[in-house]
Amino acid sequence: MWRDAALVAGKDLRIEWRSRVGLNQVVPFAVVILVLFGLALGPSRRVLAPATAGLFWVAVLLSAVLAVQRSFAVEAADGAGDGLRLSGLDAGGIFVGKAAAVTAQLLVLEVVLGVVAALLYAAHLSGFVMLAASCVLATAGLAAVGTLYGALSAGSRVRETLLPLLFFPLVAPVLIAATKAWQAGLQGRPGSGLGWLSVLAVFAAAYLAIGTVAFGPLLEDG
Amino acid sequence: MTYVDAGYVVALVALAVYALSLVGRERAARRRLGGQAAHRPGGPAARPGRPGGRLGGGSR
Amino acid sequence: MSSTTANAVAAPVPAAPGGAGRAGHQPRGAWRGRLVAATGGAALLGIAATVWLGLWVTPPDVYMGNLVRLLYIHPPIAWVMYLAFGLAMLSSLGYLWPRTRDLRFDRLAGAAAEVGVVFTGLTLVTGSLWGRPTWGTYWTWDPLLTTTALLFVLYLGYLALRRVPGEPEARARRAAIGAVVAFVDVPICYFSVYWWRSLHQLPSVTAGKSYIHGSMAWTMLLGFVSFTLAFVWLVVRRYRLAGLAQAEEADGLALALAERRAEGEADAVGRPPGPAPLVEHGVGLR
Amino acid sequence: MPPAVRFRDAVSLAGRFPLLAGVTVEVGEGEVVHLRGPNGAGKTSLLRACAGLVPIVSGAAEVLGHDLVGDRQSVRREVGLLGHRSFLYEELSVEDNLRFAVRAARAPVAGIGPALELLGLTGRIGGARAATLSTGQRRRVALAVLVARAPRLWLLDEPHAGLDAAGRDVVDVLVAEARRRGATVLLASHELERAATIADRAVTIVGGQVVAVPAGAAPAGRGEEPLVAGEVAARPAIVGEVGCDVA
Repeated sequence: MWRDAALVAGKDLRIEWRSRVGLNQVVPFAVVILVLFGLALGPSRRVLAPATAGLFWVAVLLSAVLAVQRSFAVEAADGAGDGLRLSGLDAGGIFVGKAAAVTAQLLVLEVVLGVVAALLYAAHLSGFVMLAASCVLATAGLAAVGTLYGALSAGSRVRETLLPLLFFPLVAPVLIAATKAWQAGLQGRPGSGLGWLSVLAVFAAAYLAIGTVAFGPLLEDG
Repeated sequence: MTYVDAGYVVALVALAVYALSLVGRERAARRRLGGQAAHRPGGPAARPGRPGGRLGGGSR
Repeated sequence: MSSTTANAVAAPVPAAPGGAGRAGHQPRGAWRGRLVAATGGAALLGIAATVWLGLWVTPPDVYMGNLVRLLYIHPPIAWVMYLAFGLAMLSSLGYLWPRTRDLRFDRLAGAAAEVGVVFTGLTLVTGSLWGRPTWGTYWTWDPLLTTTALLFVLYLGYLALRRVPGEPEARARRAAIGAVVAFVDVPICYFSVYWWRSLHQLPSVTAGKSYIHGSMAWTMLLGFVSFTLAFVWLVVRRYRLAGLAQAEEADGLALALAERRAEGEADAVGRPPGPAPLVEHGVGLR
Repeated sequence: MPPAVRFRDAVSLAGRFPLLAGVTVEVGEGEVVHLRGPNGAGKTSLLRACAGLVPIVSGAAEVLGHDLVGDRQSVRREVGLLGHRSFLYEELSVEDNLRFAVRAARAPVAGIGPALELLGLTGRIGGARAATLSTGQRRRVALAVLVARAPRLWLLDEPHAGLDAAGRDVVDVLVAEARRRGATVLLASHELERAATIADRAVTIVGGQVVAVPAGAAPAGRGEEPLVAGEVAARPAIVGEVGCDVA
């Protein structure tokens, strides 16, 4: 299974690297969202700086949907989805691989976005370990849920609207916990964010486990 | 009308509407399935205005 | 898996008259129909009695005044909500478990979830109608309220997922996984919102402990019982409707199968002999 | 030897539409069988069912010893399907596509080079992105995947379509070569004459059912070694060609 996961993740990342859709479209999209938040909330630093963590994570959530949709659009082209089923790869491995690829892409996006947010909202990126740890755990959870729901809605004609409807309510705990952890980090008291890290870890672990088990039946739907 | 009254009205009306819609949809489905439902023993659906209807009427 | 698939294809065809997926035994069906009707009637009487007792008979509360009267419907409705989602979860697991895989579990899960969404909406509405006079606001970010609101959108998504067209087995599997995924989120959601709230240091907004008069306790109990009966009745009716919808689908399927075979027989050169039971099946139905 | 493919009254559905309406067919190990029939008769569905892509909802179906009714996954590593679409990732190069498919199927990576060579995909085209390929080239890549994977059962859906004359000859060579290695081939094709020259016998599908098995098309003892040897010997030209190409 791990071998298959590595194979799929490598394939997805290679596709992303070749096409650069993530770099050329998703990252600018996320930056635009940060700018729009700034415009909506006004230029006051006193408003923007405390809201940085929340706005950052909302932007990540919105981008995550795009990344997941992209990840499954790649499989839908030229019958490649059938190819994936025919390939004889372990379904759990495919799930872990795709989730890992989405995680890697989102982490790159978060680095860029974090810098932009710090510049735009005049926030200090202190408590770096806290920020990085919450990013990794939160993103793993987002990618797991996203991949699961991406496969769940992939076959349908309404996937563009169905995926966000399923995805956003479910990741509410991630939004809360990641925002809180970031606030703790940004305010220079990372210790108070440890509880939130554990929420993120539980979330990621739960959905990675469910996805590994449930992905096989889901793939067979197509 | 007080908040309490409003709460009761909303709850009962919503439940009544939902129950009636279920009964209506079931009857429509049986009609679409044709005469096959004819020999079905008189389930509550076969009789008009059964519990669903009364739930609506009896809420007040 | 495929043997149950075969059942799913074949079974509803003769079962079509039964509606709920079970045909045959007329006495049993009648008995069952009467039981459902009795449940509906009891629920109706119970709710009517709860309303009468709640609005006119019971005394106003010492602290809450007349607002206490919402106590007779709001908690029972919220209880039914949890009951519904619990039932949806259990029957989804029943579907996913290979040994009990049966489309009836899928229909039950769908029915329970839909009724659950209705009750979740009512929980939110009655809750905020209670909150306005009590706390001075329709909405607070109380953990229970927030989780309930998330539950509402979560299961709206689940119902949307159920409506995505597809082969019945595939649809059922998707829906069952969706239900499990959604249900696992509920406790995580509750705890994260709870912590989130407690960090804000705002006062808890759960109802204050007040003295409950004897008649009040009985009325509340009656509320719980009758709303639960109403839930049972609604779920049974919704389940039966789903059964009818499936029978309709199976009906079309038998027709399609017969047509497809006629296409083959039209220019069959020398069809290999041998029984093709489904042909007779399909033709017999028409 | 058990048959490579055995279907009995197999029914398969797409939503409410019966793709297969009770197929009964048997193909021996090492046989090359031509599936024919009008459009929409169920040829493609039968091939996809053999690959475990389409669920069998009633009847019995067994492919290479795997019971498709119980488990559709395990058969997939042993069959190779050439479908209407070529299962390629647009952004990846031809070689990357091939490498991913071969490693996923746990086939030896060493087979990639010879496969590319056999299908004339060496040189610059090997590094080209799949999105830039023509239809014919895409099919060649898809065929190269099959060659490199060396499945026990080849499922070819209109393999000649979209290929030029040279490409069509390559397909015939590949089929003969697969047979020489003992693989079974199921081939759906509208090109009756061409298919007749490479297949041992034909099976006709209409309306999701096998309607006739012309007894004359397959001499007695179908699927057993002597027959295959005889058949191959009857077409020495092709065998010779294959020998050259592969060696």
